[in-house]
Amino acid sequence: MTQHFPALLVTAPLLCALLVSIAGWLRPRLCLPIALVGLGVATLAATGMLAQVLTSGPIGYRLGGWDPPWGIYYFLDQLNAVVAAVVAWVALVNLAASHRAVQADYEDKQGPFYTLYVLAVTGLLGMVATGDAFNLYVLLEISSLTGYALIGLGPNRAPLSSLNYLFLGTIGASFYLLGVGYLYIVTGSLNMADLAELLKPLYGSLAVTTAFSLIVVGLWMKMAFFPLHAWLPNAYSQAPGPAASLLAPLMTKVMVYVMIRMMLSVFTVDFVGTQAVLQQAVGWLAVAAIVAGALFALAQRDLKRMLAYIVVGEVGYMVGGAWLGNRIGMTGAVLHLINDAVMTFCVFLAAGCIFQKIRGTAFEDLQGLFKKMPWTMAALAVGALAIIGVPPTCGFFSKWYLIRGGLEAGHWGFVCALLFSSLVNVVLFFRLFEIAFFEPMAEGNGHGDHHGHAPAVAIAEAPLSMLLPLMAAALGLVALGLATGPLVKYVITPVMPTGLW
Amino acid sequence: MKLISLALVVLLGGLFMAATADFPDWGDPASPASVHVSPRYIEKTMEETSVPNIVTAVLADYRGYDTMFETAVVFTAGVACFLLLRRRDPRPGPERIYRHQATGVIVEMRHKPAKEPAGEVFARIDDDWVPHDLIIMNVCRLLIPFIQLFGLYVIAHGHHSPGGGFQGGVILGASIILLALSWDLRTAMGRLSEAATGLMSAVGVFIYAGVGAMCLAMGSNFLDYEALGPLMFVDPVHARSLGIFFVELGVGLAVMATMVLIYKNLASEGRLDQGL
Amino acid sequence: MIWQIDLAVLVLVVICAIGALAVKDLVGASILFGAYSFLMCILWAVMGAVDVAFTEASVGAGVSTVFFLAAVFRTSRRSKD
Amino acid sequence: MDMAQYIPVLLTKYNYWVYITLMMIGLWAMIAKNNLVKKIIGMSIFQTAIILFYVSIGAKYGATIPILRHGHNGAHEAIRTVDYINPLPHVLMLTAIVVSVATLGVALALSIRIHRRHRTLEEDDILTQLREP
Amino acid sequence: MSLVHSIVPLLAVLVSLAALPGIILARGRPNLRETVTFAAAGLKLILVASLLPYLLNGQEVACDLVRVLPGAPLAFKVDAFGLLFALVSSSLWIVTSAYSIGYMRGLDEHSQTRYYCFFAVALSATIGVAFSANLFTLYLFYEMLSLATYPLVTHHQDAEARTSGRKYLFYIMGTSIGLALPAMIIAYQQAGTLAFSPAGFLAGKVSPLMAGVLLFMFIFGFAKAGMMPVHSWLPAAMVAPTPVSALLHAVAVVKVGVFCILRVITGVFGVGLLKSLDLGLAVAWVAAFTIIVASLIALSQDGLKRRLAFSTIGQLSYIVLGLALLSPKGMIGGSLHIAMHAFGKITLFMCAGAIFVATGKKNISEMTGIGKRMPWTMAAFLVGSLSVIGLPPAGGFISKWYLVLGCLQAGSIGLLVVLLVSSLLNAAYFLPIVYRAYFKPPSEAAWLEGRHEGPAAAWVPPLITAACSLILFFYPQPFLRLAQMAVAGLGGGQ
Repeated sequence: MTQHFPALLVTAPLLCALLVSIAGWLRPRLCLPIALVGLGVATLAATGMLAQVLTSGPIGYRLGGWDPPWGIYYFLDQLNAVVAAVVAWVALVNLAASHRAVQADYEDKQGPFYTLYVLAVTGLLGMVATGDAFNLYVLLEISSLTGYALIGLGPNRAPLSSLNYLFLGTIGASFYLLGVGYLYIVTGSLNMADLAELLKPLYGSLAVTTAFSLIVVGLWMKMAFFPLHAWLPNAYSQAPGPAASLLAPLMTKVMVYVMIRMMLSVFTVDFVGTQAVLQQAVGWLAVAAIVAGALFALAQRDLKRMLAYIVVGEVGYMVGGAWLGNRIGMTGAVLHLINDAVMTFCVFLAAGCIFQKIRGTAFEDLQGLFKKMPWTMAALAVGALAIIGVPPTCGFFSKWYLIRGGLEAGHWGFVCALLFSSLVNVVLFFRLFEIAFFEPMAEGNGHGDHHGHAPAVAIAEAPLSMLLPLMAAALGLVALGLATGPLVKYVITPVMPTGLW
Repeated sequence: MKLISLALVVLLGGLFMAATADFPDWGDPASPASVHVSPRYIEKTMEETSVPNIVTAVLADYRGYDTMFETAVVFTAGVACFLLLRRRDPRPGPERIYRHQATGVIVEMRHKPAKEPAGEVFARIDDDWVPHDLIIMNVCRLLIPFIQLFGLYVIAHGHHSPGGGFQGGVILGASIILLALSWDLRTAMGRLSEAATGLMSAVGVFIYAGVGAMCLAMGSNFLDYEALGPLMFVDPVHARSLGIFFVELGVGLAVMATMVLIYKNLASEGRLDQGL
Repeated sequence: MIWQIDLAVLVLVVICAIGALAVKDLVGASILFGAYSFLMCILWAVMGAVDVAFTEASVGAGVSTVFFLAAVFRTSRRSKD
Repeated sequence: MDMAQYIPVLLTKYNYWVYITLMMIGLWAMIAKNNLVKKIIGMSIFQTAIILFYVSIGAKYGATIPILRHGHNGAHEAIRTVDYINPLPHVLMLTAIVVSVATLGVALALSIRIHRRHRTLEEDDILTQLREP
Repeated sequence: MSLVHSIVPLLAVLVSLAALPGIILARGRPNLRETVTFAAAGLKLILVASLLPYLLNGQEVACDLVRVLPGAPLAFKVDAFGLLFALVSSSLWIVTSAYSIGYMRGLDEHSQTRYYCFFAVALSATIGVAFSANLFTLYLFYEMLSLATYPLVTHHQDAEARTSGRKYLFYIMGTSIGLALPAMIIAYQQAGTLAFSPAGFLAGKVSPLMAGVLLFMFIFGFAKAGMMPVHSWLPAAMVAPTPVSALLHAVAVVKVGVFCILRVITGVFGVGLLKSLDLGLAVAWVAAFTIIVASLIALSQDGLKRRLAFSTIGQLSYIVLGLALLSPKGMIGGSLHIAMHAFGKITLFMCAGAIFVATGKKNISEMTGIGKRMPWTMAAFLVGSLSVIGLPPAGGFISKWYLVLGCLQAGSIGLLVVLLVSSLLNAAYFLPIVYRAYFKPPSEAAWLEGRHEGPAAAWVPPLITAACSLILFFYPQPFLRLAQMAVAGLGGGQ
């Protein structure tokens, strides 16, 4: 069975999504268990594959039994395997936490909700695993469509945000498709490895450069890279909790993964290296993304919106790191891709818990939360530390590599932007914590109640089914941080191409 | 805004056009696209899958995995429309309007009747009801079976002629939509209930993925139809042909049901009681 | 392949596209979009992509147009631009 | 069908240019139009133009549709690649058409949801409504 | 110097973290909770002290944990400097815990469980800093300490606490992320490692300009050391409950800052490198400037805790000055002053707290004649101030003596003058308090009737630390020995 892990990774959730849909019509109570089974199998497969890849090298899988350039081929090296594992785990843990929120808001639509949820994960996992440029497009559309629907389900202006996301997302996906079309015209192939070989003699051609730009710009739209980020803050802050904590951490990260995959495995660093002007421009765009993300986040008075803008900034980190053009920067980008998935997940899940309890995430709603929801806030604090980049949480280490990459490349703007964004993140989160820590005492006397214990505010913690996953995510941040050494050594270094110094 | 976007778009278009300079000439048989991967499909399809329609063979076999997700995309859209639009709260305003069939007198009921008036005497009609055109109603009623038959033909004959699961499925779905258009939504719903469309769209994709999983269970790679040969007592090449047929059936089912599902939800704003 | 037909259809396609976007009545726009899809379908048939043409005829010109009409029917027919 | 030699060299790429024009029309509508349904029409035009572009990749002068001529007795004539149009772009574009109709469905569903709330589909009106709750 | 691998340093760091669940679980029963705190504190001191024999035998204790970054694993290494600092902080934790009980219960403070929790975390971080084997581990615990002390500083949760908390974080986190972190990464980029070595891991790997820039980035980056101009968080942080001020702002936090600078000077750059570039002198003059200015400001403060805070800023710069002299005697004096000042200053802070608990007075001008009401407390205060001024028979004399010797050894008369002048200033801002307490007739006698020291837990601990200060004058051996060994170790590395 182990040789079929790549197929299981994607098809198990697909099959279970269909079963969830059927169960939604017949036995709605079975939806969540089936979805859990589906993602559980996918997680097992992803983890097993990671182990396999680490012990015996990359694995390939011929779907339909056809050989690579003709059939669709899955190729999993360390990079895919680890991203797939992260995606699967985050999706699974988030699903486990979603029960209460879905029941509260969409009880009569559990079936379709979980169906789309699992389908979204299917698409994401497929994009990570696939080695075929067109197959990637189809999977991209699956996860995008589910994303539009899940986001559009939210209240208030969510449908409009979602429709805007749909427009931009469609433009992005179409650009990607067009780019693949350009590549197909000049090479005649769709398989990534095959493309890499066929493109080598064509590096000077304008068509290839255009194809590359189209693909990259298309992906930027999907990952909300500044200045194409406008859809993200509205969409992610309006989405229902479980959807936000699925899409915000994973969607952008998987798009970054695809970009890195394109840069490393299809166009190769030799080609990217020739695009010096583009490289410079992207470097500064990344700086702008980081700074703009930080400044916009500062202007927000709502936790979810603030987090959404932080995501915009984080995308700048990864794109910038990947385009620095050196090994350390790329390592940082990949590492941050993994770390950011988990830390964004942690903070969005915490925001979901808060929303679940107090039905709002505006700053003024958060007063006294440290008393009311100590564990949730503790997890949020850990997530915040990771985003700020305080050791031993994982955010520090990826930032470490990114800054080193910036130094190595002599890109001082990038280094300064990273530090600036860290500082702004300190302000952002401690402003928030200050509100959550201080407000309720303002009306009372300075020394609080004169009994030492017996808290003034009743503790109203999020339900255990949300709290446990949240704790797992928070602990994961520290564990991931401490695992940086092996992660870089065994997972990231082997996939760095030799052309990258 | 408009001017800026116009300038942007013109600029972009110029860039794209410039890039076409490096393309092979339009229709050039020696272009890379025509000589690298595709020759194998043209030359080997017949002997490997015994399907003369190369597009069908590539669609459902060589790149069958894509097509599975393509079906899943349709399914996703159906579920998405349902999730976004479907609502069960009753429509505000006049509850229900009935028409006395014999006299044409229209009755408005303020409260939901405990029992639906008998269909023969009273027929329920839409708020904005206009008398249906007899010719249209009856011509469509006559046409629909033929449309459906054609749809089935398109699915079944996809191996040999243009067509296949998608086209056939859409045609089948369109026949139901035509019914809804020419009669009314409730009639169409009577033929194909909501739960039926929902289940059929899932089952359709499930057939596709299930065939793939079956191959997996037989110890072969996912969607490698050759593995099904022993089950159906045919040689591998025919197994491929039959496998393609099965998945096309699944696609047809899923697409038909999904198209109807999307239409129903769009046309009735998710209430499924009355619509276009 | 007859290039004169090809060219004529191409021009018509562009006209339909512009028309669909310019008409203020959304039902008209939907119908023009249907025409656009149908011309597209002809174009593909001319190019020999019969399967694609078939799909576009049923999906693009058929179902899509109905979807547009249904949505317009359920929302508003007038458009400011 | 031996037309290739009669076609002026100038025209070898005009198809591509028309496709790109169509694409840009769609893209412009998506960016600049105010009505949401118009934007969606623009999106469909954009997607269709890309599909057109792809399909034309497969075009081959002097070739016929990609359905093999075959006899029922199993005796095939020799199959030559140049005789048949490249089927792969067709396959890909079947997928893309389906994707575009799926996207269309979701987009229309979203716009109905928006209309349900704001009673209008003009983006500027909706934004005004959102600004003054 | 031979290395011994042992898990003890890790345990010493973790023991107070391990106490957290106990403290939280026992939150409903204060006595049990405080017992847990005491047990952890005692265990910690025992664990730290158990490392002393190794050091005295000339061995160093190492404990590698995780290889997180190549050349910069999460690792502990206990050398003489580290042990010196760890001993000071862990022994003072016990005293402060006792004092906390008196103070917090005496004032009926809210959220005591949270208070003890973060106290424990802060102590873990302090020991972690002391035992760090490389700059990365040091930075990790440094940040951990910053974060753990924030809830302590803002314990009162009122508007004033909020303003101070903001200031505290702004300075501490701002400088550590904005200056220390990039400096660390640049250093790593240059050297490929972050492990402290007696000769300095940057030695021979950086250009003079780079070295200078990095040095100042580090010195101002570790803002906990309170070097001007990044000092103003310290007086602001005095809004915290007094035990916090006592332990953290006289001992743990500020000393961690100074200790970081010590590591930067000795382990990152190395004495040799700094000497060859004359950078030591530059740092020394920054420190000297801070000493004088801080002492002058202290003179003008009326709030007792604020005066103590500015005094701390000055005294910290003594330590930096001693280290920056780069002469063996000066460095001994500097590191010894870590211990001596800790015992002296904690006494003073605890006295201030005891006065507040017993009388509710915060300002010096209100304390006229208080010596009659609280003779023991004020006696302890006297000893503490003697130690901080550097007069016999208190421990502070010893360290100042070495500092003076160090100045002479380095041949820097200017700095010597600074030292002496500032000592005079120290006397000028401390002794009037004592004078006012004992010898000035109280203006309003009402609240001074009879002797009433307040809860024993509030005034006994300062007496103990005051006694320690006295003892350290006569028997400075453990600390002096460690300081000498540490400096000798550096000499060996040169």
